[in-house]
Amino acid sequence: MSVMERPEVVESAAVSPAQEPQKREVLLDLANVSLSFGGVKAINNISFDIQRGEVRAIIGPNGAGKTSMLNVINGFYQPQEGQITFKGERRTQMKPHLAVSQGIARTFQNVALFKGMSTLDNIMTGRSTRMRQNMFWQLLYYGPAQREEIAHRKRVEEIIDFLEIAHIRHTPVGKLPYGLQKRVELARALAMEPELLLLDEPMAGMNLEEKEDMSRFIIDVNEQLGTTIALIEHDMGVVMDLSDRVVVLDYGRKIADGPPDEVQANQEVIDAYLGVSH
Amino acid sequence: MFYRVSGQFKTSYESDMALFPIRQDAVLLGVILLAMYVVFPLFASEFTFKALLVPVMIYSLAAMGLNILTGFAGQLSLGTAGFMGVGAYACYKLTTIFPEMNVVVALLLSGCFSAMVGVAFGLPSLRIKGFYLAIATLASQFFLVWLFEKWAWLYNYNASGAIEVRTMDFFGLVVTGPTAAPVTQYYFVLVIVSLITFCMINLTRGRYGRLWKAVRDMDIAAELVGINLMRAKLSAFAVSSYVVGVAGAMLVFFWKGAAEPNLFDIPLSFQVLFIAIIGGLGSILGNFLGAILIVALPVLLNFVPGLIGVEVNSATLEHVNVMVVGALIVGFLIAEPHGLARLWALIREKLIIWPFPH
Amino acid sequence: MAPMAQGATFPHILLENADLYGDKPAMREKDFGIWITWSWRQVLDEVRALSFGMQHLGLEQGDKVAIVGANRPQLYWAMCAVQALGGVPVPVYSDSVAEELAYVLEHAEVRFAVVEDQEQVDKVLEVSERLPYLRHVIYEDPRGLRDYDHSQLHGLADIQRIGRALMQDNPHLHDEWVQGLDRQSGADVAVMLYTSGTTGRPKGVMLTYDNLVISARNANAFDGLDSREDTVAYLPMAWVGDHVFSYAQALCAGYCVNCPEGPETVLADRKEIAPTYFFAPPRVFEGLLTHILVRMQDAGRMKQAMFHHFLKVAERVGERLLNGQPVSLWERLYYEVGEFCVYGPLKNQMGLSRLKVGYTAGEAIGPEIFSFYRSLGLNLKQLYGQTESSVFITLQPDGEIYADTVGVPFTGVEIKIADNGEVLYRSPGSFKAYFKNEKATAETKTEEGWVHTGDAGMFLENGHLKIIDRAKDVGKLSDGSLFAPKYLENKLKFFPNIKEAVAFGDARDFACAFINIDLTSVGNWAERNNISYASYQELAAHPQVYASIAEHVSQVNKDLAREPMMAGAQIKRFLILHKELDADDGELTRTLKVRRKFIAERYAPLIEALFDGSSQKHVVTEVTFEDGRTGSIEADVEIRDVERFASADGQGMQEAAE
Amino acid sequence: MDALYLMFVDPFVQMADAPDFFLQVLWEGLVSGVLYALIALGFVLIFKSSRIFNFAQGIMVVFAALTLVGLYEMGLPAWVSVGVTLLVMYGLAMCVERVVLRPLVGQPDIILFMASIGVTMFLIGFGEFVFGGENKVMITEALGIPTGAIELNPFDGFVLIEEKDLTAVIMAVLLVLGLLLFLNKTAMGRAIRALGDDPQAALSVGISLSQIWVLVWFIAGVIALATGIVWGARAGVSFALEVIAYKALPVLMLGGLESVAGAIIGGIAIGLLEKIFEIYWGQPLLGGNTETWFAFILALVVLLFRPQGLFGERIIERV
Repeated sequence: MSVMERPEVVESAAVSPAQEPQKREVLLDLANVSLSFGGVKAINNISFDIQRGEVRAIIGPNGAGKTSMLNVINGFYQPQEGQITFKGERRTQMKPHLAVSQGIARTFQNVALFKGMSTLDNIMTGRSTRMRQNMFWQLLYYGPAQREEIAHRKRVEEIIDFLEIAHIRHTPVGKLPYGLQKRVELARALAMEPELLLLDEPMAGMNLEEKEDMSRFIIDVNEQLGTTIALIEHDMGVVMDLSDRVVVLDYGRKIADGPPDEVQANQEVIDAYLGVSH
Repeated sequence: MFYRVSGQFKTSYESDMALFPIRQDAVLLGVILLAMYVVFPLFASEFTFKALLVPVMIYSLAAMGLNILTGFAGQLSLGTAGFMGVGAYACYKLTTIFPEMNVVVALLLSGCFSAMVGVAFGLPSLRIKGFYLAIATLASQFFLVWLFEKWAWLYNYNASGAIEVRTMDFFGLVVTGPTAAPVTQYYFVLVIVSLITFCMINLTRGRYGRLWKAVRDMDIAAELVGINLMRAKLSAFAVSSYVVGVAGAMLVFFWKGAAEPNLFDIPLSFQVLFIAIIGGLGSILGNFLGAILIVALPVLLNFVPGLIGVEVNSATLEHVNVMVVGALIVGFLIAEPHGLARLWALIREKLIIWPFPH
Repeated sequence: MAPMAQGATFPHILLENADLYGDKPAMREKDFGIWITWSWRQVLDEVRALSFGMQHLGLEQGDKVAIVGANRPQLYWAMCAVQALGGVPVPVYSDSVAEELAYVLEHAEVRFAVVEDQEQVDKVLEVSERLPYLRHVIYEDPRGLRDYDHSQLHGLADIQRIGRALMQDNPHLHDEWVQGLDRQSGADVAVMLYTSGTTGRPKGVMLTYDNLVISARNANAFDGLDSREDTVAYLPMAWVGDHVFSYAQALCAGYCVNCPEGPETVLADRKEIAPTYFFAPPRVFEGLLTHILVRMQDAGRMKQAMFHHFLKVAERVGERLLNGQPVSLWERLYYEVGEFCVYGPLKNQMGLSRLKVGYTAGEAIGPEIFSFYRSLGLNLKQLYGQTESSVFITLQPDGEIYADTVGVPFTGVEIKIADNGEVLYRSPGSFKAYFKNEKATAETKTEEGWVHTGDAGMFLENGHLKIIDRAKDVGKLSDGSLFAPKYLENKLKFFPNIKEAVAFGDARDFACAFINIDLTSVGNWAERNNISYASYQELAAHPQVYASIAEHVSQVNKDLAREPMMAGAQIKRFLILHKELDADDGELTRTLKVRRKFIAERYAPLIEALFDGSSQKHVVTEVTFEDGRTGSIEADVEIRDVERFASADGQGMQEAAE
Repeated sequence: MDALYLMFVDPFVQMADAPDFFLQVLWEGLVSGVLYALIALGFVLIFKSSRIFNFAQGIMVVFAALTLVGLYEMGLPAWVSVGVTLLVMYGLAMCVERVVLRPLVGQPDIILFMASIGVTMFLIGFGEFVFGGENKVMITEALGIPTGAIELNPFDGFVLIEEKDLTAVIMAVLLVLGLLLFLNKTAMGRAIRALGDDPQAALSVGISLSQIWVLVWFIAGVIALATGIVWGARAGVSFALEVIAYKALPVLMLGGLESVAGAIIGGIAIGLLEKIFEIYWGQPLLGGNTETWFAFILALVVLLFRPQGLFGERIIERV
């Protein structure tokens, strides 16, 4: 393009957060968290934090306690020991549905969609916590309930557009191929407008093309919506590409924590992975 | 074939989320309503009102209530009749304690009592799941019937132990008791059933419908997307029991005229459950289809022996009826486990894509 | 009927439409699950805001503005906004590769580019060094563009916001804008459309407002189109057809243009809208018909029988009804039964339930396919036109439909046939000139205003024009009879079993043809008849396949014999090619048109064999596989003779097959 | 205070005052409990092998008894009637497998459950259609079941033990022992037991699912016949008996749907407790007839504290 003739007219969009090197706000902090079932320690004295705006990967061999970690973060399991601080507030007893209203949403390792509902309805359930109209208006439907429904439908349609699933809007999710189900699940999580998004193996069981799509969406979510993401993933290539920082678990302990390349070179991490048959 | 969806495009979410996004459905409903409100009252006989139309309406409503709980929220209940009984007894007590109370008000209020009882018996659903819960609902069934029998205050210490509906009027029009005209009662039932159906359709297609279905399909996931399980389940119990209670009150007030406790025993629960299942779980329409089938079947069976020239006594006919219903249930479950509503959905789908086969 | 707008330029007409039609829908776009609708008033508001915004960015009279993207309302608005400022929009094929895009943008000297999304932004930025005039790029969809350098890149909505703010600050702006419009005249260039051109670089066809407005108004009058119509905008915006159907005619008649959600949802979206005015190239109609027949094959016997029975009824009655010919009451009633059971539902499935008039053009459409649609009661017609003529040269008037002609000269169009058979026309729609290409202009448009179409054609007795072939392809057999290869090939291709055909015969003694069978269609047939085959090659060489193709060819000959000018060029010998013609091997263009010359060179031995009378020929052919590797296949290709027929007037071929 | 006394003190005073009567109550409760346990056992077997919550189990009891008596009334000798009834039960098992299970395999639980209710209805209708709807008397004597009574005199009191009840208990114990032997010692039995946990492994033994289903439903039929005989001997044979079928349900809640031991222990516990409650609390305080609901409420309360039932494993929910 040639030389500019006029001064810039439109305020240019803010620079991507990824380009800011300085220290950022800690969104979630886990301190000395332990969790056990019966006598089995699933998580053993683990501490790490998640900073606002980053993509944080949690990796480790099978049975390392990764999913348990997510379950602790969103209140599905109560850790026996340790402190969890979210948005600067220390959390005590907590129910999963409250985690959602505080701004934590997640997807699941094995797709956990509502099989009897359409894609649209599935995503709409993600808006449940934000819907206010009471039973009376719901019975009448027309009026406040309808207005609310439409307002949320608009939000959901934006997400549908964002994740490019418009063509399956009215398909029952049970009939969708696996890759798309994963995407619908992501859509449902996004519908909760979370500040922290937990993704449990978002690319498990996908082919290369689907993985690429999903990676793109995760980056888009992080960059365009500014959502902080914590993800568990087995595909090392994906982890290295996507994440800003990586924490490595093994047998419920934390064995490494840091930028991807650093973690990749860590001897203990290599050992842990080699110890697991591949 | 009849369905020509081409050209029916939506320019707003209001129209996209309308009750009948496809025009032909609305037309069809219009025709049905016309038949119900105009044609039947003009031509139906007293027998038709008493033996077919009113029972179909009332059973449909009861099944609808059950369907909210079982079909939408996934909580299997075997105790429907007990809650119907609560509605009936509540309505009876209300109209005797407050004789001036309008019968419609009493009817709609009595649902509140069954809703409360329903919530109380729904509390275990927070901890108990699946078949265990189904059996637990039987507890309410047996306990409530026992209560209707033993708590004489409920039936105003009648020597017979039964409740009898006195003659009541609605702004001068006699609507209950032996002197009420069947067509009046029919209209009453029809209007109330229409209203409640409208409300239930609204409820199930909106936020509550989604809450319930989410709990039904996967309750853990529902909790993790922020749904308060207690609220979702108990609301299902409350709404379901309310509707069931009103159906129970109508059963006594606009149809039977009197009731003994054992009317609300387990066979009625099963009758309603059959209707819901044969009609189709998770469907509002299905309740009506199921009720038509279950109510019409014995009436039709009555005619069969006459048609083929065989004399059969009424007891045998009764036995055959039970047998046929049993066989029908199994047959239906095999042919279309998702009920008549699904069958209609499939037919409708076929009509929409006609002439293509799929 | 409401009065029509009278303005001379599109912005004028828009201004009038906003008054005339106000809140009636002007545009719809399927987005976020519903058809978002803009009324004429809203469109005016959007266009005006965009116009001010672009003016603020520095758009001046005479500036060329590239429009790149799929059919989005915003891009149509951009065209109008540019025109309102005296600029010239240059729609560009959005699927063109960067190199082609660069050429057009460079040649057109565009100063602005209004593009759809990130993909197009990337393409434009990639070639921006070659575009010295380009100042600003405006995008519609901001997705993925957040981190781009925004010094010369702007969101369309942002530009509109600036425009609206300016309008608010300056109440006189609107009046100034209208005054600006009044300074323009119908003779100004409205748009520049680049024709793809089979040879050489694309040429920029300059069409004036008069060209477009008069043509559009005539066309609307011709078919009685008014503000109640709906059309679907799904063909490339850079193509003159879309420009006329979705822009010029829509503005002039005040009807609503509907933009589908995306290319993959066109079918579903068309079904929802059910357009009343619809254009599609023949291949779309062919595809639809095949789709219908394939889907019906899975139906039960009863249903199939009913379906085909009623199609037969339609064949007998439908077209006569449509043409207003006498039909007995019984037949009429029976046709209504068919309408209920079959035709109505079929039209519903195709999204053509509300069709008032449909057009097809560009290539010849198979007569069976054409009459199939017409027999269902769809008023499908053919037209003949090109970019240089603002589309319309000839059209078929209602009631005068012949499958093999393209209709009578359009309102205000004069046509003459040159000695070599080429069709020339002179019309209010004929273009002003090619941009920066006087040589080409002079070659195409004579001093008197006659434009060379490059097509050979003839007028039939009924006054309808029949197009035979590209003028330059038409040749003569050695006995002097006319040989029009494409005409023969099209006739062959109307058979579903034949996918591609290449005819040879110029300066030869007789005509011959290469045939490519349609693997889907013939494969289906083979499956039903338990004929197993491992490859295209094997299936192509199967004697039964040969037999059925030979039947097709002789059927074509029979048809040809009935046509006085064509009877001499019946096909004497043919062969089924041992491989499918492939764009990867250079045998087809990327738009899947046959590259005759290349094929003639590549398969020279086969052509020789066709003409020297041998019955078999061994060949080795190089092929390129999908992954880019090359290899070769060899085969013994059988050559067959076909029966030929005496022409209708008793002359021509006497000798039977050898 | 009176109420509190009546509820919390008086019943125990009564028990201590008349220990012989208490023993009698216990015995009655035990006999019912054993029968509940038998029916529950039929449920458990079927649930383990085919994941069907077989509502028809109770009706099979009545159907078997009705068939037996009906056949006898038609003139067949008693023991021949038993044999034929067994054949009928086998036929029933085959029909259920062919007509219900096979077409519905893989459907959601609730559908199978509904199907079993359908079977229940059908059996009621069919039984009444063939053998008539009126009450019948069990052919106790013809089968050689003793009808006398044994008097015991513990605590200087008086306890009456009817011999047919004793027979019932003995028969039940023998039946359970035989069943346990079958389940634990034979390949078929082990396959059935394994079916619940690991269908693939069970099938690898070489027994087809259909065979297992037929067998299990037949065993359930045999149990039903035995139950029908002894219960019929006590209460007569009619479809009013189906009430006892419902009694097996709280037993299942307590004992767990898949636990054989749970069914036995739960059945006896419920038999005992509901009898005691009825005699010492129900009749004096609540107007009696509390047996219709007591078991359910008891099971409900227990489940509220232990959702997995008395014999279930603690469930850890995973996502």
